[in-house]
Amino acid sequence: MANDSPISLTVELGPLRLKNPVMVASGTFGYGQEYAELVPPERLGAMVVKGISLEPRSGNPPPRIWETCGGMLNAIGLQNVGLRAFVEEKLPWLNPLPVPVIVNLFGNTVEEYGKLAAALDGQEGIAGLEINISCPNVKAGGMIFGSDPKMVFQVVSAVRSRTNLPVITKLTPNVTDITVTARAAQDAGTDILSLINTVAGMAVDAQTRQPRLANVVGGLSGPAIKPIALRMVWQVVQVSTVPVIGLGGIVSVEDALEFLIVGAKAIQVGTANFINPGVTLEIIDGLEDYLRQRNLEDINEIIGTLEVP
Amino acid sequence: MANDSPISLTVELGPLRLKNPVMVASGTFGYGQEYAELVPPERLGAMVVKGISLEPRSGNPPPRIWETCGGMLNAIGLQNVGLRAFVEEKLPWLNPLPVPVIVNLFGNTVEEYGKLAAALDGQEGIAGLEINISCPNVKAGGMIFGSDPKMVFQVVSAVRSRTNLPVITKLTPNVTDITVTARAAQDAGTDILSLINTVAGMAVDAQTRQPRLANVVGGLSGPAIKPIALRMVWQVVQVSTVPVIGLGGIVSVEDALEFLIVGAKAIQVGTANFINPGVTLEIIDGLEDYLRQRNLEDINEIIGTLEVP
Amino acid sequence: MLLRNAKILFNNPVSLELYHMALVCPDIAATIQPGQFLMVRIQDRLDPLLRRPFAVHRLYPNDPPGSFEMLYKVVGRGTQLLSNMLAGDSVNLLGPLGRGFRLPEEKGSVLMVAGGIGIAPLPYLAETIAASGCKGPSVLWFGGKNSADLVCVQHFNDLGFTVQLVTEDGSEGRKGLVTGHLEQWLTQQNELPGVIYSCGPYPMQRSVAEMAARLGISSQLSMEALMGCGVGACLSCSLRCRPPEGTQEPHYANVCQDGPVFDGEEIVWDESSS
Amino acid sequence: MLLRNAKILFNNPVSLELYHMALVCPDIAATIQPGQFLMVRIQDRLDPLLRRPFAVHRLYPNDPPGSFEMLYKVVGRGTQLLSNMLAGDSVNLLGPLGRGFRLPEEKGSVLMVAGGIGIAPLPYLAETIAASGCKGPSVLWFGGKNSADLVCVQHFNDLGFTVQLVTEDGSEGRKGLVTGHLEQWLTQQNELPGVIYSCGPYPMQRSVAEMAARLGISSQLSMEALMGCGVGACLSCSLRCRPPEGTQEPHYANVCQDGPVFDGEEIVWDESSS
Ligand SMILES: Cc1cc2nc3c(=O)[nH]c(=O)nc-3n(C[C@H](O)[C@H](O)[C@H](O)COP(=O)(O)OP(=O)(O)OC[C@H]3O[C@@H](n4cnc5c(N)ncnc54)[C@H](O)[C@@H]3O)c2cc1C
Ligand SMILES: Cc1cc2nc3c(=O)[nH]c(=O)nc-3n(C[C@H](O)[C@H](O)[C@H](O)COP(=O)(O)OP(=O)(O)OC[C@H]3O[C@@H](n4cnc5c(N)ncnc54)[C@H](O)[C@@H]3O)c2cc1C
Ligand SMILES: Cc1cc2nc3c(=O)[nH]c(=O)nc-3n(C[C@H](O)[C@H](O)[C@H](O)COP(=O)(O)O)c2cc1C
Ligand SMILES: Cc1cc2nc3c(=O)[nH]c(=O)nc-3n(C[C@H](O)[C@H](O)[C@H](O)COP(=O)(O)O)c2cc1C
Ligand code: FES
Ligand code: FES
Repeated sequence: MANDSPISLTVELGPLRLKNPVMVASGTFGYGQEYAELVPPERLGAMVVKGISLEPRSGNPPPRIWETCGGMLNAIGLQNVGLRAFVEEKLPWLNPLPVPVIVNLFGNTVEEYGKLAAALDGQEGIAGLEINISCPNVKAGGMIFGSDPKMVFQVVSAVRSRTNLPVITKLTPNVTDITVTARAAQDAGTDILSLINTVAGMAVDAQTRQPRLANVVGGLSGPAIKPIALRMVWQVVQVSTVPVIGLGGIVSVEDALEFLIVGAKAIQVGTANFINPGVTLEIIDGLEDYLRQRNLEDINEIIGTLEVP
Repeated sequence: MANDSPISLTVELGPLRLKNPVMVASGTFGYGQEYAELVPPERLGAMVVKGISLEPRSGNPPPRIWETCGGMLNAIGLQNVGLRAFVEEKLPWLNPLPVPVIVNLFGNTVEEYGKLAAALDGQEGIAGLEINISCPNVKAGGMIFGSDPKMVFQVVSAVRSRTNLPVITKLTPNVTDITVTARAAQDAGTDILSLINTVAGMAVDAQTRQPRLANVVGGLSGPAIKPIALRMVWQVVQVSTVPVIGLGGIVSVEDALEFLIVGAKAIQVGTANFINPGVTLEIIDGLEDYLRQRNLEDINEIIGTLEVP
Repeated sequence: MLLRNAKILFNNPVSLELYHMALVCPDIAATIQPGQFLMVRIQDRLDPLLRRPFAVHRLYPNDPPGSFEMLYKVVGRGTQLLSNMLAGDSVNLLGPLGRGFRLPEEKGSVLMVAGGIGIAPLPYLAETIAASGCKGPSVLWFGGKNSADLVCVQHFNDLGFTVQLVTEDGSEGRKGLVTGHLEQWLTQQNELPGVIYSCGPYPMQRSVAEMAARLGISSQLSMEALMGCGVGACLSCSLRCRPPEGTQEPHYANVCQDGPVFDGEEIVWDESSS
Repeated sequence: MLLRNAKILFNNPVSLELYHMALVCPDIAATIQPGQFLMVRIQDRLDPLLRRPFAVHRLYPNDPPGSFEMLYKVVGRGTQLLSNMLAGDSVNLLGPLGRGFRLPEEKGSVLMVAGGIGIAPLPYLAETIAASGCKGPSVLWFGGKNSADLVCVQHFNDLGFTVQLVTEDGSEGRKGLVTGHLEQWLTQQNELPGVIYSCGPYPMQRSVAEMAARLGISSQLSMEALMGCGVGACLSCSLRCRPPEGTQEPHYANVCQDGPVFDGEEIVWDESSS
């Protein structure tokens, strides 16, 4: 546990200042209430809540998840209560919490992203918006927004122009060159980049010859994807002029440190919350211990210090 | 073990006929000699040998591998004995084996691919060529051939026009849409597609703050990537007119079946050879058992039978 | 909701595939209700990655204090690993989770239906009902593939239950599916039970719910789903339920949070048997 | 090369981090040479994924027949898991692998140098040399961080070795690094040893090789590398060696196949201490 040492875990991500770099990832922590008995929200650097859309969405039929070696596939289908219920039912609980709340959002069209941003801009208790661009663009025949730099630019511009809140763009790993979409988001005015979202994957039941997910394809998360995530964060950090949040497969303080060392200013923990709900607290304490053991006082002395031979 | 049942595991991949669909993947089985005491080469459907280039290559400095959760990163740097030593020293041992030997090849330029194909075309004891397009194109500033459909087309065309051997094109997963590169290879006349090669990844030692691999970035293989590989094979099978070989993370007969069920005509086993050198034999026997339990006689009754709801 | 390491008191095979595991965890034992469940982390490892959901089978408040028992069936990697654990080892528990069974309101008669490992949560429920002073006649209909599935019957006898056994292969009790015999039996009763509690495979649950609806009996079904978190955070454990008035879209409840116990009438049954 | 399940006879801590594990595997025991190694699959699981390389520490042809011992240090996940295994459990072995030590040609004197867990392969080598009838004086220089590292010294004494101990903290024997004291000692000897066998951390191996070269003694060093396959198939265990005559490119040998034992002169030493 933190003792009264002079150690500072504070990080600044452009307009966003966090008391520590440990956030929880969208879709893996509900609206914070679900884990509140075990993880006091105020301990966290920030909390990203489940992605919301303009209208409520019922999501995909089950089965929606499948466990794989070191990972899990999910195809929740973006089930969410929708903007109105979020503002009326969830925000009043979130608002008074002494933790920055980031709202993850997604739309079926560029316009929907813009509308969501505008609607949330006025709300109290929101510290920032995270744009989930790993969603099918209904106008472009279901193609994923996040894989086309032009669409990324449009979506981020639409959000940027409708809000004064800090804007985080969350990149999908399912692209040839993630620095291209990172640049597009940057050019459109994102304040921060976060990566990675899940990697598209699939599993089959060899006995029944049916897909394990009703949706056939789902998103792979968990420790299996950590090497992929870390590589992409490192690539983006090298070309990006805005701060980067790293995530994908983090389950321990060592994992978190790897992302910080390659240059992420903060990290998010997703799937690991399911396995070990106390993991974020352990990481926060572990970062302090790491600094203390090295006689360092500030987490920023670690960030971006990878020694490439 | 196989008994004298009427079960047939024979598969036809265009011009390539294999007595069973279980191959070993390039770079994970040496030249077959290394495992010959444990795995009689003649039991295998086919053997893909370590990738060769025109000139010998000394590879990357160590460390070259790192274990991750459910996977391993490698950055061997394409170390190989080169065309001449391969033909003079390795082929004489491989030639008499009663197993189809596939030579995996790669170049630094399109011309090098063509030259290699031409040089191998005349050799005895080669059942086919597998083009590794996951290599940096020195002329295009080190960009990976396999991520650009135009370069894929050029490389495959160069090989195709210089050989009468069956040509397999091995696709990289590090692309936005693998069906695009699959189509490019097909348009250039590949007989067969194989996928996936490794997924680019990275790991860091949080204690020393150095990358785990001297090359910083490496290729992720092993069970961690299986869901990604299976999804890509399924995507390619749906649009491809040529047979597909599936690989990536296969460690068991269930894994192999998943690939066959989504439509791969054959599979390759890579990293699993290191963990369990007997794995290919277990998979071959396991496929027979699977058919026998279902009163089926031919592995082709399983291939491509995924029941999508 | 608590997160606790709990020591294994014993982990004994009951039949080829079934194990009793007793654990000590006083503060979970003090609060968990019949039908609620725990998410168990099998070991301190990342493969298998996810926790596994299990019910409390029996509670032993005093023997030793704060101990309870799970009954589990070895079906895959996780339960295989669980079965290898030894007395003295620990597992990590997250719980109590979900909404359990509601106790019968009137002191009427109680019917329980179990299919296979679906027996797991029922002894604790039966004991709780007995302890609550319910005096009505109680019946358990218990079906299995064969006689090896039909465990802890004596315990229900001791609690005053009439136990009706059914096996698919006829190796014990009546032969066939439990739901077939149950329906026949129900139609022969003068007085219908006040409530049906049921736990078992999806097709059985469906039959029970439809039978209960036809006969106008209320049913409480403990349902299963693949679970990521167990606490309502990940939305993976969906069960299709009746949508709120006025909406058309399919409505998915979270088994982990809105259940695992559902009223039969809430559920929209699926053609597939997943 | 064999692939075998081998039963654990015992798995005992020697010090805080060091364990002796005895295994029975007659056909591997019958063929493995000093300095060769085994790739051990820790358990039937995918995490950790890769096998781990270990040397044979001692061979017990008769007690029981075909048994041998490994000495290992707990440094990470794999060895941690290994240390949890119990007598009666099995591990899966791939081996014998690699090229071991060449026995001394003349019956001259033998010098062995060990750093920390580098002691592991030397008792089996020492016994084999002794059994081959070598009568020359034998010396072991053994360095560790502290006295807890200096295990199985008595055994070398019994084989007639003069044992010189060095610890970094001075808790036993001389204080400092083994290579410093060794060099001083060597320069004081009237007769130099015929061969140096050495196993230990990279910087120590480097010092030993350079020292041997300066003094004109041949050295055989057992080297370590991260390994994928252990059999020469994956090319991950590279060690930079002197290129064949006439070539310029860096030349990498496979530690698993061309080693693990290398002549000191073959190796091109790296500035880093990886
Ligand atoms: C609320 C609840 C209570 C349960 N109580 C018990 C109990 O008391 N005793 C008991 O034996 N079983 C119980 N189950 C079922 C038990 O959770 C599964 O049998 C177990 O998770 C299988 O794990 P595995 O690794 O052995 O199987 P695998 O098939 O290898 O597991 C693969 C994945 O599927 C999931 N899974 C597989 N079968 C089921 C299932 N039937 N229900 C939910 N998830 C499943 C696993 O959790 C895992 O994520 C309960 C399930 C739920 C939802
Ligand atoms: C030929 C050879 C013989 C060896 N003999 C012995 C022995 O008899 N006793 C003993 O205690 N150790 C020996 N080692 C070292 C031993 O293999 C490592 O300590 C062990 O692999 C560490 O595994 P881990 O999972 O505990 O460590 P981790 O650090 O968690 O392992 C991570 C990865 O690094 C590899 N690794 C870590 N340290 C080493 C190392 N020093 N050498 C090679 N790979 C390493 C692991 O195999 C694994 O792939 C030998 C190494 C080699 C190459
Ligand atoms: C069940 C589940 C639901 C998710 N929902 C969302 C979401 O609504 N919006 C979003 O941007 N990402 C979502 N994600 C992705 C995660 O936020 C995260 O990017 C990903 O899981 C990788 O991190 P991890 O490996 O730590 O889980 C979801 C992930 C999971 C596992
Ligand atoms: C050590 C190693 C070396 C490899 N070398 C080659 C190679 O030379 N050519 C090639 O096409 N693929 C090479 N691969 C990729 C494999 O053939 C295979 O595509 C990949 O490992 C995924 O399969 P797996 O998960 O079963 O290992 C190599 C993989 C590994 C692990
Ligand atoms: S298991 Fe996560 S919401 Fe139910
Ligand atoms: S470990 Fe594979 S070649 Fe040496």
